[in-house]
Amino acid sequence: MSKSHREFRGGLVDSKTILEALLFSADRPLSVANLQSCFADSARPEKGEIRAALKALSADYEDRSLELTEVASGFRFQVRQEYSLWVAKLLEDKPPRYSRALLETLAIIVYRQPATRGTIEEIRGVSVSSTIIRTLLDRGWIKVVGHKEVPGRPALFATTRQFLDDFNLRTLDSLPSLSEIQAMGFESDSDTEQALERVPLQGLELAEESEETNDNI
Amino acid sequence: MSKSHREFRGGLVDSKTILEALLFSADRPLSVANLQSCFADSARPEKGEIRAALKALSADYEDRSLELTEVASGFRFQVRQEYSLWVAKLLEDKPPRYSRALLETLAIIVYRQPATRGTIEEIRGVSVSSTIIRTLLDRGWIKVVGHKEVPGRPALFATTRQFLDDFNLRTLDSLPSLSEIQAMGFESDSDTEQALERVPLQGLELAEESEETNDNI
Amino acid sequence: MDVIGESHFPASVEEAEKVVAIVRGAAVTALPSDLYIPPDALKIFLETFEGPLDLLLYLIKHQNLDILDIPVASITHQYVDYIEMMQEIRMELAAEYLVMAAILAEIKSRMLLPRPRGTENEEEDPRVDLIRRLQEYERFKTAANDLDGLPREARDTFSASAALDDIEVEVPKPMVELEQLLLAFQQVLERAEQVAHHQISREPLSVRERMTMILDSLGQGGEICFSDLFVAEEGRSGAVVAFLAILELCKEGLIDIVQSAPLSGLHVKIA
Repeated sequence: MSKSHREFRGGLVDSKTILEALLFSADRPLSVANLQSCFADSARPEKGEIRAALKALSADYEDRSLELTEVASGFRFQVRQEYSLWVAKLLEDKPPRYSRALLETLAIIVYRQPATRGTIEEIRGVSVSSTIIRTLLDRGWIKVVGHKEVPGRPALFATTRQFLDDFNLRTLDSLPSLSEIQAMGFESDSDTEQALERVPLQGLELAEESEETNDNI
Repeated sequence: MSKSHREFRGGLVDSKTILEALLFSADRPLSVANLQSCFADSARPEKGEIRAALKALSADYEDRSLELTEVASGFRFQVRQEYSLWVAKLLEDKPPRYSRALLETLAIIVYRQPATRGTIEEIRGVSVSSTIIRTLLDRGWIKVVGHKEVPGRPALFATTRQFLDDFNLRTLDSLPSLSEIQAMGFESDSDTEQALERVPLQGLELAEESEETNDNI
Repeated sequence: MDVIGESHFPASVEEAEKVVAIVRGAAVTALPSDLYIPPDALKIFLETFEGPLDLLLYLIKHQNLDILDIPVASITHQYVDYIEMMQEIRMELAAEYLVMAAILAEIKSRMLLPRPRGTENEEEDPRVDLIRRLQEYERFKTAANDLDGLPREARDTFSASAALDDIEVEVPKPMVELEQLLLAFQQVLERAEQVAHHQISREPLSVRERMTMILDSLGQGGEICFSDLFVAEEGRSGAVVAFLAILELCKEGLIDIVQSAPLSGLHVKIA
């Protein structure tokens, strides 16, 4: 490592700042192995060294608007959630808001993977629209991992690493586990009720309006 | 500005950190006016305040691998020259791959040119992202050859000579016709499909690492 | 019956809490014992549901029923009422809703039948399967909400990057094999055929290519002499291709063919 210690102005080129430069130059998360491979053979730090440097780097950003996070495919710097309000104003395309149908389909694939269309249809009780599957494939959140050996050889869908990355997850295990089967009682069903607010219905409760505006910014 | 002072962990959301968040999330340099426009009307800092905050921000990065620079169209963070050795390795690493959505979009433009976004969307059944069109334009494979005289005057896309060159074609006519393609009966083999489907939208193909352990940092 | 405009809706949260619903402009402050939905509102009502399971869950929850003890008769009545109303207002009725109505009716009829003695343990309560499905669906409904609540990249968090201008690197551009492109297109075609509301016509590519060339040259000059669009060296087939391309462009409204005076030369220009 000593070879790579060079000075600039007040600063020092060391493994920590090299990792910083790498993480900010990449347009994807970088794994420890990715980071190692950017060093010359003769000066390649051990995994442990990389991890220690990442830890120190992470601490440097404690008070800043950025944070070093680890997702499925590696490490990346990202803007903290607290700042999304301002950053959203920069965006040309507003982030898409996904329909309940799409989110339910995704949830079934997440928790039941590998899942066929049949599985999804059985649970949701309605046929799956091709557009939803297409959007999920396009988004890179799901992929075909094989075909079920039954008539028609339906595709088996599973989630991708991209899905984990986009949802800021390291592994599928870090997802909240599927809720226990509950005796279904009285909890309010805010989604449906919000949608129904505008419907002039006799006998339909109006959802209590929360002052929270929707999070689609 | 007082409205936007909120705390997170040890940090404080103030104009300096907001500017930091904006500069790091933008993919282009931002002018003082750009930066101002990201604040709500009621909390918009004066130009002078923005400049002062930028100066403070710049000082914060004195010892880091990044520097705040001003170019013609505004301010941006860039990786210091001293780190080019390592960053170059990173970028040489792996040629990126295109998403399936991109390939399908290109294929439709090839066979249906001149084609509008509407044509592509109708055939694919999902909306076309601006990123895909921009990537194809940047790559020099498609160009705008005119505008359709319907409301909105949508751009008409067609393939370029560069496209023919890159695909080793003399003319478009040397591509198989639609009916030939349909008769080809490519094995919808899951390997290819998978390869196409798991490609991150605009990112690089992720390195497949087997023995990555995931220590929390 | 008028569909009530938004302006009739309560202006404030406090007001909203008192008012249960608005029907025909009048605020209803007490909850009717049954759930009756005026036909005008039915369409909007149903569009907010993801299918029969979702609707059934809503009906059950709305009446604060214990799902484990569904009063099949009343739920069936209510459900079937909606189906009938949908038919009356000629709403496109999804098959799934009808299937659910049939399931409910079957359960109801089985519950009405007297059970022979001694078989009670062997024969399941006919509601069990439906309850299982509803519970399973509800879990995923919750999971979908939870997923949407996770901080999402490019919505709640944004990846941070810095420019690399001073660093000179040849970033390799992604390569695409022709076969990949053809495969992608074949899959598009397969899907398009399944959906089948658009016909992808089978014109030879040479015509499409020529269309692009013509638009290209018009883009520079604005107007071109009709005869210049034909190249003698290409022979008869070339002329046919050029002619078809011109006709196709005309048909798609992309170019105009104009003649400034009788018997004068034809000109082609961008429409």
